Amino acid sequence: MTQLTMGKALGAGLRRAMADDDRVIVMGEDVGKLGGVFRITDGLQTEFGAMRVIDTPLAESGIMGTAVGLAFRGYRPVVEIQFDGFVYPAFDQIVCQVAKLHYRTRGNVTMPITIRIPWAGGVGAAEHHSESPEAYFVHTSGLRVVAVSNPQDAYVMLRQAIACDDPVVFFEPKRLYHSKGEVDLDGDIADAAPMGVARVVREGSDVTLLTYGAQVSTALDAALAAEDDGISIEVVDLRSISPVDYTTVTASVRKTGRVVVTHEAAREAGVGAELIASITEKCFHYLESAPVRVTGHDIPYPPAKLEKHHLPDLDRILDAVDRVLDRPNSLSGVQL
Amino acid sequence: MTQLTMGKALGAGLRRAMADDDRVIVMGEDVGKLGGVFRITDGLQTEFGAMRVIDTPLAESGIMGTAVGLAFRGYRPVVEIQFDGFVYPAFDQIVCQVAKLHYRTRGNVTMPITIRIPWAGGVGAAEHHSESPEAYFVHTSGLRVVAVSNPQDAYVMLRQAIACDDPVVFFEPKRLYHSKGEVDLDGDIADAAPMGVARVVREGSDVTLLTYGAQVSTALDAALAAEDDGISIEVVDLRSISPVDYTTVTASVRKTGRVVVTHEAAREAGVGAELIASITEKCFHYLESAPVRVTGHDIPYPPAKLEKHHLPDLDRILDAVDRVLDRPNSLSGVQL
Amino acid sequence: MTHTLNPSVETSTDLDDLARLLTPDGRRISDRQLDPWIEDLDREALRGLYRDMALLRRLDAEGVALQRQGQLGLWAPAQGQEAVQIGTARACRADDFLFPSYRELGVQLVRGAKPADFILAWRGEMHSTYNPYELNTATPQIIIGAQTLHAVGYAMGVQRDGTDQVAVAYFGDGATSQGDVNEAMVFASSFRSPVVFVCSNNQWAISEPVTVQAKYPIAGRAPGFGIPSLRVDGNDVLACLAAMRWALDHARTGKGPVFIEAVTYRMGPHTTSDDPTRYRSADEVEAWRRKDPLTRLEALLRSQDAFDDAFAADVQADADRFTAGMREAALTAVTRPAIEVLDDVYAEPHTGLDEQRTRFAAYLSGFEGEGDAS
Amino acid sequence: MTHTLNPSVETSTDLDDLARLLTPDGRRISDRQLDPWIEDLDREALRGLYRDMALLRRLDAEGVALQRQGQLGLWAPAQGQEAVQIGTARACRADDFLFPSYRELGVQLVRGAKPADFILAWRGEMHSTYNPYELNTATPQIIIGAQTLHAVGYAMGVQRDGTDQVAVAYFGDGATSQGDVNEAMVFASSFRSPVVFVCSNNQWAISEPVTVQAKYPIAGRAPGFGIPSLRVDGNDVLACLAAMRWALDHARTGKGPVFIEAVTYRMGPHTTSDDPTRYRSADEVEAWRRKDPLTRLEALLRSQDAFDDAFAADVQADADRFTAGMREAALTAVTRPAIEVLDDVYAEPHTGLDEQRTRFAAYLSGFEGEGDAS
Ligand SMILES: Cc1ncc(C[n+]2csc(CCOP(=O)(O)OP(=O)(O)O)c2C)c(N)n1
Ligand SMILES: Cc1ncc(C[n+]2csc(CCOP(=O)(O)OP(=O)(O)O)c2C)c(N)n1
Ligand SMILES: [Mg+2]
Ligand SMILES: [Mg+2]
Repeated sequence: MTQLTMGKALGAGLRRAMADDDRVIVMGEDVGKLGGVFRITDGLQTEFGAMRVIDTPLAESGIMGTAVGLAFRGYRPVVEIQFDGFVYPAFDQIVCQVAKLHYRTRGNVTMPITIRIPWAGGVGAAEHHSESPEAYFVHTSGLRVVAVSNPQDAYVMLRQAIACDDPVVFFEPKRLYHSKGEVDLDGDIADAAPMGVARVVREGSDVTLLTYGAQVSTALDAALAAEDDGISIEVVDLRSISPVDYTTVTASVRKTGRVVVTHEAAREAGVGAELIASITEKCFHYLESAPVRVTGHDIPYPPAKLEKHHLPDLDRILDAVDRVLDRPNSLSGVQL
Repeated sequence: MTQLTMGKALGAGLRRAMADDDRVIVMGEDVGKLGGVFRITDGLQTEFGAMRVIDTPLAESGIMGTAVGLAFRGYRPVVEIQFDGFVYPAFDQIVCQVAKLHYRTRGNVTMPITIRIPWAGGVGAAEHHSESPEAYFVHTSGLRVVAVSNPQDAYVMLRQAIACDDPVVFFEPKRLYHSKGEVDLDGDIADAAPMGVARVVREGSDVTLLTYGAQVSTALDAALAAEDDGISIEVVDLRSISPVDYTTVTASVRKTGRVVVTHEAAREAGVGAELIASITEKCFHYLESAPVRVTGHDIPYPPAKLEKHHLPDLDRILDAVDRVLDRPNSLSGVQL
Repeated sequence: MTHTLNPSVETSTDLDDLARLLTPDGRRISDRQLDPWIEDLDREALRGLYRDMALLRRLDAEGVALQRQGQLGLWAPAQGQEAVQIGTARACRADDFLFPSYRELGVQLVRGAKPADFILAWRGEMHSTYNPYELNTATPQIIIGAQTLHAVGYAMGVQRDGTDQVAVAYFGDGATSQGDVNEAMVFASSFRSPVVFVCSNNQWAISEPVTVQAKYPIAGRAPGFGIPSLRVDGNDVLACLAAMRWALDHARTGKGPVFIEAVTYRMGPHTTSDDPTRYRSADEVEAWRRKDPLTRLEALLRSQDAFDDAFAADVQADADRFTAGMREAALTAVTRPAIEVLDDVYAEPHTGLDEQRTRFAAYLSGFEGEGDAS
Repeated sequence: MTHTLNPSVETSTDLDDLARLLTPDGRRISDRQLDPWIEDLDREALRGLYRDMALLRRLDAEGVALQRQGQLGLWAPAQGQEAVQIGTARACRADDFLFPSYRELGVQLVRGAKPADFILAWRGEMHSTYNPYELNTATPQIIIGAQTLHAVGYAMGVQRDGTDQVAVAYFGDGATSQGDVNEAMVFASSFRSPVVFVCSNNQWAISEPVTVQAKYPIAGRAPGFGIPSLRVDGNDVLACLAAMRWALDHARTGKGPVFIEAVTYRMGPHTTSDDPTRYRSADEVEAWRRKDPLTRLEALLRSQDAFDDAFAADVQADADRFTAGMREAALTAVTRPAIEVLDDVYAEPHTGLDEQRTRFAAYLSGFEGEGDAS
């Protein structure tokens, strides 16, 4: 085991994937000499050359569209979108081409493209640099969507995503790039848990708290705080947000009977909505109270100084926990 | 009252809005001489001239981005996206500009842009011509999203959307363009129900069936069929899918205690997910069974000959009604 | 390019400033730069080009007819564009990879598409028919311009393989306005990728004349991106073939991308759903009919005594066989069972979709025997 | 443009092929076409240009300093680009509408932005500060290239109003690769809209040299779209002013859009988060320092005895006042209360957000007195 930041773990995952398979190509803005604005691809161009680590022109649709062409030719492009808010110019290529080509060609053409997206807020950034666009991709049939929450998953799941014959949108919480953890650099990805599997990161019996990405650590903090109040929270790191591992999720919900979902993205038609709708359907008779969402507000991402009021934090999660437990909470007595 | 097809009603609404306010500009591909591929803008260029009815170059981002500029200059652009599947190249301008500019400028700049989208399937079309992308816009804070289901609403809601100072994504079910209905051409839009209000199109007591767009008539058919079985279905035409009129929706659910939601779009993180999550939260103690979704599958839109297996139809809705009523249905006994 | 305050920008498309080898009345004229590229063309080769074009015209007419008869959902006619489609596609090597748009029926034909391939997609049975890797030709693209980037990416892959295939991006005049097409030129230029852009400027994008997209010859745009371009008579199959051979050679030998604007005309409606009388004059169409690609090649062949009744009958028989195959494919088409709408979404197992399959199968089983839902 | 097999496409940017009025060492040279546009410039006007550029340089340095001190989240330095920003913005009329990118601090300054305007957005207090309609200048755009379409749309609006304002689109060399920028040229050309494109080619897009975006001078791209273009020394404020006046006049008098490529250099890092030593040499930066826009104008002024200690002191005092205002704005900034994150999403009442406001207000009220959550 090696102690690595998530950023370094991602870089190591890329390096390993490139070494294992010479059809793996890294491409994006500034991924070469600079090593990406977050230095995730640092050193890769020196090691693998400019033919495999491509500084592209500044055009996201161009990046995605040429990645499709490379995939047509049998390559496995790993595309870096510089920031979450810059994925939209590539949306058409992602939705109409990347997601649909396998279906369109009845399986003749595969699109093993990994779309890496430095993701979400909490880093005091300028507008468009803190977005949580995952629901757009979750709603897009033909894509797989994962989000990592720790260096070990970052290292393994990135390699699994690259090895997957389907397109994978791979969300990397920017705010965790510098957080450290133990990474097993030698393991085989086939031996690790598949990227589609959720993980119970803390067991509990009163409430199931579902989340993914950087919110996992906030959720763990909340669970710890709740313990003092005698509340036992089970925290599930979804890891894959499309498809969701409902085997793990429903097992937890059937045990606790109470659900809180938290994510940074806006609430309306977000991932939380899907989770609650599916859970309600699958576990209706186990539910003892209405599942509650703790999410970003339905607003454009606010200026940096105000983002702390937008992002779900420990207090808001605990308030929601009180709600699902029918304890006094901020909405007690509020007529909606 | 005048008998009009929905297509003609939309045209009449546009004509009226242009006559009422000379800042209203119609723009898009083929909207001029041709009158649009669906003839919705037929005659408008002859009547209002090429300065107000603009045949644009073939570039959706360009159309949307120049509409933003026109709005900056005080115009009220009504943009036609030729087909649902061609809105994605404009996604960046919609998400990052149209939806965010009012927030970004703290209210100094308004974006009274109406984005008309001929929408959804059931017309035997080629790939990309039958998409239901509404959830993408519902998830995008800063936009309003409406869907019409009959000529009268088409006429009134289009004018309301154009008069609204916020951007409105306006979905027009292609399959209803030729369906007829009575339209009051003289009414004042201020006297009509606001576009944000849902309508109970059929009262019932056993099940609430929520839908919008072309599915409204399928839902009514289902309600009629269910009646023979002694089941009383209340059908709600949401009309506005963002924001949803939860006053109307929750009143119905509290009455019936059982909910089916139906839409053509894919299920995962779709509008139905949001509806069920919100309803569960707002009406948990009234629910007698798990709300059920009847939606398109989580697949790219299939080839025309197979679309009938993708689109929710009467049988699939009735099957879901059986489910929420805990009657025998297709999933009885299926372990999931 | 130097700095200037008064660049000489043309403001109209001069339709006669074209590279050409065959006049509208069928005379072979010389073009110093193009001539060398078709020196090898003998009588049989010329007859082969005619045969292809005639077959394309017939299959196109058959498609329109089948659509009218309710056998197809839609058809996008290629009539008038036979020369550019056949000429450029014939210039390609079998291992070059072509990315056509929905209208490039002739490209698919040359690449080996079978009668059924022209039927099953437009009929709505499947989104695509042939396996792209068997014809080295992508499924025709419907999203305007998107395929140009795929071609560039494919060409970037060829560069990485160190081989000498060329990727070809086909698109229309309207497509040149799309961001994607311009980004494709940027990427191709920056990476000097072996790709040929073939723009069939058929004067119309549905109801919009090319002047809505460009107030100047389209071929003039590529050099600004560092890409050599050529404006060719798109109704002259010899010029199209020669230009494409030059372009492919340029790309194949590491000199980078090339842009060809083939000036042609969409004789028919945009699609069978379109009514072009709403936006263009019969005179315009008539004027273009006099530039027909088939009649001019026929005239050349006749002048060489290479076109006689036997040849005409043979071509006709070929076409009859092909169109009979199309009709047959339409009439015998079997729509796939309902459950298959869920096939091929993912290449690997997917828990979400697998669950939906279980549910849908359970649902469908309720109809068994009814023969309706499958 | 005619058809050609061998277009003369330059494959490198010849940095010396530029319109110029002031040499790097401060000599005024003549350019037949540009000269007439600055005939009116007297001593005071020249000193005014210097004053603006010096102020811009100071405020830029202050921004960097404040960021280092933790007062700002980020800063995108304009150092080196003073001439193009000041020269082009000074050429505009107050009622022209400008669409800058994040780096055009000088444009905002000329348009009347106050010290606080440079602070509050980069500090993260608000996405934008001034009311765009008060300065006739849009909020600086962060999405690369998006604003070019806004400028064209605005110009289309001007055409509909029948008035004579011009819209100006500012963007960088990297932006030229974006689809949006190319679509903006298409629309502007097709509609002959009164818009001026100002591309500040500062040689870098973060770590990517301009050669990744273009293998040829950027100004060469516009003529292909039917748009006259001009390549100007972007470190020469006189040339920038003159070129922009010409361009504005062209657009204002109904002759359509114009494209200006100003060749300049980003002396600093991309932003305060960037480390340019990772990708470019100190020599390159040094070479550009010798082309500094301020020193060359100072040399010209000195040669005209128009630059003395008193003037220098006065400029300095101006800058001191301005930067003091910036510091003041940073130190006195009050973050808005939590509930305001929900303000201004919609222009009209919105039931969904109103409900969220009720909930959030209820939630926040639980912290009242704690002084933390608001
Ligand atoms: C992104 C996108 N926008 C709009 C359309 C609708 N559409 C289909 S064909 C067409 C015109 C295309 O014109 P052109 O590129 O000249 O090709 P042609 O049809 O003339 O062969 C349009 C607007 C589309 N298919 N894709
Ligand atoms: C759509 C989009 N993609 C990527 C970025 C990230 N980004 C910010 S600035 C920049 C480089 C811009 O270069 P250029 O256009 O030359 O302007 P400059 O920074 O040199 O002024 C990039 C890639 C962005 N802001 N928007
Ligand atoms: Mg065309
Ligand atoms: Mg730059």
